[in-house]
Amino acid sequence: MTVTEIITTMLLLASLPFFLAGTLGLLRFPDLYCRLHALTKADNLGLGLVVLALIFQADNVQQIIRLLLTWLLVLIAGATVAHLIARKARGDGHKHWSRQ
Amino acid sequence: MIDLVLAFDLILMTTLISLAWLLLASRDLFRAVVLFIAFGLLLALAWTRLGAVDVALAEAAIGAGITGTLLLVGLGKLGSAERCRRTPRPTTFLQRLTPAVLIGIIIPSVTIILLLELRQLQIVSSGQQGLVLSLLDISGTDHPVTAVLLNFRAWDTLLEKGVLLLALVSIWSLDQARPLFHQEAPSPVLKGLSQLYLPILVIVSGALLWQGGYAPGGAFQAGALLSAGILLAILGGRSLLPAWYGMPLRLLAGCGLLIFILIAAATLLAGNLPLQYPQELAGALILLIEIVATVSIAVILAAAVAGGHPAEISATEQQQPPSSEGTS
Amino acid sequence: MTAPILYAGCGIILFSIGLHALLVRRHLLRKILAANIMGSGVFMLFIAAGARGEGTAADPVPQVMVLTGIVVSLCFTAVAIALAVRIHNLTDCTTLAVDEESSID
Amino acid sequence: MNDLILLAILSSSLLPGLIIFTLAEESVRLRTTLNLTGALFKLLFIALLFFRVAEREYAELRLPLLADMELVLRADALSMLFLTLSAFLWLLTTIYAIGYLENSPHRSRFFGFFSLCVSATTGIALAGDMITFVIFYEALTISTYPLVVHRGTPAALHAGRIYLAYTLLGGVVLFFAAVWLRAIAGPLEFTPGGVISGLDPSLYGSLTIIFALLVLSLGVKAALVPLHSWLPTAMVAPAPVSALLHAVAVVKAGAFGIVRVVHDIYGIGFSADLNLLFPLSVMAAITVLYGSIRALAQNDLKRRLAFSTVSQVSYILMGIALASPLATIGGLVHLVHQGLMKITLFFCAGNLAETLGIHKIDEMDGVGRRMPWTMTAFTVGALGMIGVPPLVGFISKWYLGLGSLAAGQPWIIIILIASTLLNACYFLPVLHRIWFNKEQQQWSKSTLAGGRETIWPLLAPPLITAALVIFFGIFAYLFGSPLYWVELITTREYGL
Amino acid sequence: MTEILLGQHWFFWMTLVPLGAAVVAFLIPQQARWIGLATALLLPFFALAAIAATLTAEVQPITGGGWPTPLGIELRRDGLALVMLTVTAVVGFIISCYALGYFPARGHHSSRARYFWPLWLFLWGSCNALFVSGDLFNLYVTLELVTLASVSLIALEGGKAALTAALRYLFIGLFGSLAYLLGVGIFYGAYATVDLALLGDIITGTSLDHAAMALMVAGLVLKSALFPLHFWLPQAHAMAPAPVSAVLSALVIKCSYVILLRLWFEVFVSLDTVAVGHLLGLLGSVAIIWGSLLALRQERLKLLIAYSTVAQIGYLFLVFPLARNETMATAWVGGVLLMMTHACGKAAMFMVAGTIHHTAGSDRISRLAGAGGPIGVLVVVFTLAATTIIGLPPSGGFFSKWLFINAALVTGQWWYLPIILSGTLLAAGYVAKVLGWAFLDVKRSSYPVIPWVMKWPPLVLSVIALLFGLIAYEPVQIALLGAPVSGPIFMEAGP
Repeated sequence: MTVTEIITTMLLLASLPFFLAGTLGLLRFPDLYCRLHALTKADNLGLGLVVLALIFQADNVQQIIRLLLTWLLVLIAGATVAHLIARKARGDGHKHWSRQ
Repeated sequence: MIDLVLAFDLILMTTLISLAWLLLASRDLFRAVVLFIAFGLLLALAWTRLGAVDVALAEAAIGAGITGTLLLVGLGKLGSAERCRRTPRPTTFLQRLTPAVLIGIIIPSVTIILLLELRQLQIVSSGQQGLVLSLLDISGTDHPVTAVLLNFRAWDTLLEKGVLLLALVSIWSLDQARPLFHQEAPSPVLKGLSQLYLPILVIVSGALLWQGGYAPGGAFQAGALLSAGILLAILGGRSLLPAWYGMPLRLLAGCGLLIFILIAAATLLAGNLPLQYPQELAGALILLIEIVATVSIAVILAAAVAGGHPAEISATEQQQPPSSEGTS
Repeated sequence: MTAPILYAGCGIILFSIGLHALLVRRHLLRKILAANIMGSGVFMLFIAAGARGEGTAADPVPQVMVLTGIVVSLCFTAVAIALAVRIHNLTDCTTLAVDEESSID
Repeated sequence: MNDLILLAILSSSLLPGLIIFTLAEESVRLRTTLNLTGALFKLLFIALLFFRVAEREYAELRLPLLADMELVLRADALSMLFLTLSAFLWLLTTIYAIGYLENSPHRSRFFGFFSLCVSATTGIALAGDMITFVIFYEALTISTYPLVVHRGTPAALHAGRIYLAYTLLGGVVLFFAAVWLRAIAGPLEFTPGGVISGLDPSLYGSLTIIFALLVLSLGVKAALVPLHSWLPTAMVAPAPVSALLHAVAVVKAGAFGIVRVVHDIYGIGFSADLNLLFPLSVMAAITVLYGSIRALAQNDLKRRLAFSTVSQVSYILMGIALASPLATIGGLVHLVHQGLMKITLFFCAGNLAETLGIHKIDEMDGVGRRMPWTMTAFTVGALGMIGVPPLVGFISKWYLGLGSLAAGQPWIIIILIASTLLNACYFLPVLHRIWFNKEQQQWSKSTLAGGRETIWPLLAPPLITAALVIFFGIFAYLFGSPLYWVELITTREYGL
Repeated sequence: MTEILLGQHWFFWMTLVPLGAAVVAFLIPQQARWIGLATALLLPFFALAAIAATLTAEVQPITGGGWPTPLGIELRRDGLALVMLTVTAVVGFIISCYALGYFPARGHHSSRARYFWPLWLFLWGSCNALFVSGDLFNLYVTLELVTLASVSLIALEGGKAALTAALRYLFIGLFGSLAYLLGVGIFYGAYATVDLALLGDIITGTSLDHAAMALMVAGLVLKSALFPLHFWLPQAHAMAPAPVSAVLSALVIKCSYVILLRLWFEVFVSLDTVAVGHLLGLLGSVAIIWGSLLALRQERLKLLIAYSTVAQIGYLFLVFPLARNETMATAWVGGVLLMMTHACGKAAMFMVAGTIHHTAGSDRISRLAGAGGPIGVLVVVFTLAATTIIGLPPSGGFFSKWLFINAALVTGQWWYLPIILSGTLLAAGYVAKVLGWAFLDVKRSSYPVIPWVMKWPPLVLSVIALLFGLIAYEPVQIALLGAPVSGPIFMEAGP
């Protein structure tokens, strides 16, 4: 195993908890807004780590740029979608969760 | 390592099968559709594992993306509840027996027989890849899949373009497209996103199209991406000028098949066999077909999501363009 | 036993699951999903058939067939959904319920 | 060597028929012209052919249907007999029908199918092999159905259903038998002396079954007991239809088919060897007696005539089944003679119904004074049926009797005598009523010029046929007379 | 000049032209009718040219793009393809004429007319593409095109029953073609080719091959609506607009049957097909009896005709058990003959039913009561067309039944004889039922005027159906060009 491979593995492993946390949050959080929060934040970071991991495997700069671009686009799209869902939910009158 | 790969394959297959079962058995149709999209993405993974990168791209873009959008839109219109079940009629013994027999006995036993027989699938050392590679030089393109798609088996592809256009004609013949929700003005964030994404999607689809000449990619994938862009633009509040609803839209949708047919006719008129391109023109012809097809595919797919023929121009000029809500 | 053969088997199982659901499920959208799963199963068999052979590139011919097949099944899905929606608009039904002798006049 | 004259004969009735379908109901004159022109042309063509066939110069037309299968039209002596009969009677019946159906609805349809029916009969007469025969035989079934149900009443439709049920069942059996025979014996060209005598003896069992199937299926149209019941039911049809059905087209087609099978497929000698003919003669004898007995009990004039037909047609079969030259002459000549007599009777019955509204026999008291000419013709026909010399009926029976003696089956004579007595029993009382009883009711006086009993188109045809009944009875041996021609056929068939 | 004309690949033009016309008709909806009519006028001539070209040149198949066969798509120009193309051209021409009257340019149905033409031209082109294809996967694509076009055409009627029938047909079609495709996939897996001829040469007959065969046969049988998989057909065929019903019964059903015919006689010959043949024969026999009995019970003309199609499909499937070694040609020719003649007859019958529906507002059989006058010609058309369904001479149905009985006698499968014969009688029964109403003499309110294109073109077709037996010699000779069977058509049984 070369150094880059080790780094890649480490970064990939590091991304796992984020995904796990995001998924758990999606499943277990009490209301829609919390779930959205868990999903986007965790996934964005997780994906960032994956992209970072893959950058170490890239052959040339072009590929690195492409990977980064992917991350960027996903970030924007994720944020927008989360915004849209939240907006729609509020429009439909979803109540915020509060401890009673 | 081999075993690890095999284990990965097995996990993938198990996941696919259980996903399929779960989504079909799921009571909530929204969940089923979301699972179906996940299924499509995992399927793309499986295609990659089997060395079919083109198919994986197409599956992700078309199988999961567009089909998923279609299903979601359809779900929005249909609703999840099963309405109008067939009222139970007095049935004879035979009638009651048939479905039970079919489902309970035939399907599992046929499956098992097929699975057992499948072991005999001879491991032929090669399929037609040798033949394809040996003819690749004169095919006009460097990517084997594109060569097969647009030259060796171009007749299939022509007909498949026909299927696409036919589907559009069918959808248009059924109903007029109507906006699903008369919602308030789209969110400025969405507008911004669509403004940002549209150029990117156009560029990427162009790149994919070009890439089809030497690497995985091509008209389908590019077309699917472009149609996603169109849908996004519509979501972002852009609309087609009503003047475009008529001939221009139809021309855009029909040009893919039309060009292909014209080329086929030209090969015949030139005294060649059907779809036998002159060798020096092959590359150019393939590129031409691909470019036109991309546009055509994009328009057809976007129109299919809109789900109906455009409003008559004279009738209601202020009518909103077909819009959809893929992500609600 | 090699992976392609396993995938082929997986394809057949997917086909059967889809077929089962196509016959049993009533909701039109579920039927459409089922047909898509069936199709995926068949395509998996094709791709698996093209992926055999060690060391050589995958056979592009079945891949092309599957590309065609995916588009065809997409078209069927689109038309089926459009039909289902139309039926829903007319009758408010989401199943294939129809009294057999419904009037022609 | 294709002879287009055969095609001309066929299309001389087919084309007018097809054109008539497209005509409007009102274009009476055009329709009449077409009909008569067709009928006259047909007679002309037949006359041209007549002399050729008399000189043993047969006309033939072949048209490939599938590989190894041909449509064969051929005019031999037997064809000419049936052909001339049908063409001539078609002409008369057409004239009659024009008068009979004046001002009734659906005439285009009627005359169209009428012409198709005659074309099918022509085809049957000209058929040169079994396949061609089957084709035209089934065509006859279809084209007659609309005629039977022409009136459109529930009774007519009922009769039509029964007619179709019987004839189609017969047709299917015939079809099957023909395919089977074709599969065993190869092409089935009608050849004097038969085509299958050279087959392997192990096939004789199958051949016997096929023969039974053929006779039974053809027997449906020939109204063999017990397959006859459609015939009396079909009497609801208009009089011209009954006349043509009974005298020429349907019933005779069945009988003609049996003649073809016995003579030209199996061959008389071969069928006698297989012991196929005796059962046939027994069936024919039973039919002769049964028909006569049933006729006694009928009060409806047309039904009585119908049962009389059942009985008389089997004379033909009896003659064939006896397998001696004289009997064959008797049988075949009866094909023509019965046609002439029976059509006379039906024309007369139609006149009674059309002019005076008489349908039942007990309404006929003294009708001879109101319609003397019609009733004279009726009397001639009835006496001919009984077999009074020198009318044509006598000639047939004479030859049949001689033939039965020659064939060593004298029991036939008893049948003949019994049948003659029965004929007398059901016809003589009618004649007595007509001429000697006092009229019971007051019929409206004729409004026609000169006090004529009815219009010419209705009167002329029965008078002509009645005259022929007398003429051919007296001048039986004239060149071209039925008897002369039948002797020609028999000579060729037996190779004498 | 003649060289150039004969050198053209007319059979391929016959697929390209309707497809191209479909696109143009879609682009210019205002002119769709005339584009459709022009295409319909052109195609019969193309068919004649294709026949002439094949008769003068050789029948060798060519491939798309000229690539060698495992790779290129084989295109057939054999007899079967030619006769099916020709029959489709003739029937399609008549149906197009009829549709001109059925879908008037003005009125409240004009939007249907606008979509009818592109869909119908698509269907036509894809049927033609199917007939000339010699490649299993290409056959799949064409089959799907045919199905999709048929579904849309059924749905064109617009009522809920028609839409439901269309959607059911779509699911059935998908199921059938996916089962077929699974079989194709297995064959590709085993032999790495989807070419019919190549596959026929190298197939070895393992049990996997048999499994693939079973899948393909099952899929195609479903698509051709053999009993007990016919349940979708009567609704679909009866609910569709009349020209569409005519197309469906006359041509679309034949598409999957043609594929099956090609497979059975070219690919499956080295497999053990006797048991499957008997199964198909059994199902066909039940279909004949069951379909005819149900047809007898129908009160609606279109349903009656649709059930009659179920019965006729039963006859078509008798080909498979009856085609033994010595009777290959007999059964094959019988099947092809029946396909051709049934196409003409059934199309004419559906058009008659459509005209009655169109003008009388209902297709109840009782509506025919006293059908003289303006619709008298319809009864004539119906009767003439029905002769081939019953199997009366001189129709083609008569000769195909002749051949079937011949084959059954020669191969000793006598149990098919009562089936064939009773099917004939039952068919006569349901036709007589219709005719009985037509001849019933009642006073009836007058019918509206029927456009002439809805009256006379069906007559032409029914006359063809009636006289097909007399003109069958040439078509059968053409069908036998390059056919997988040879030998005498009429077999003689030994003692």
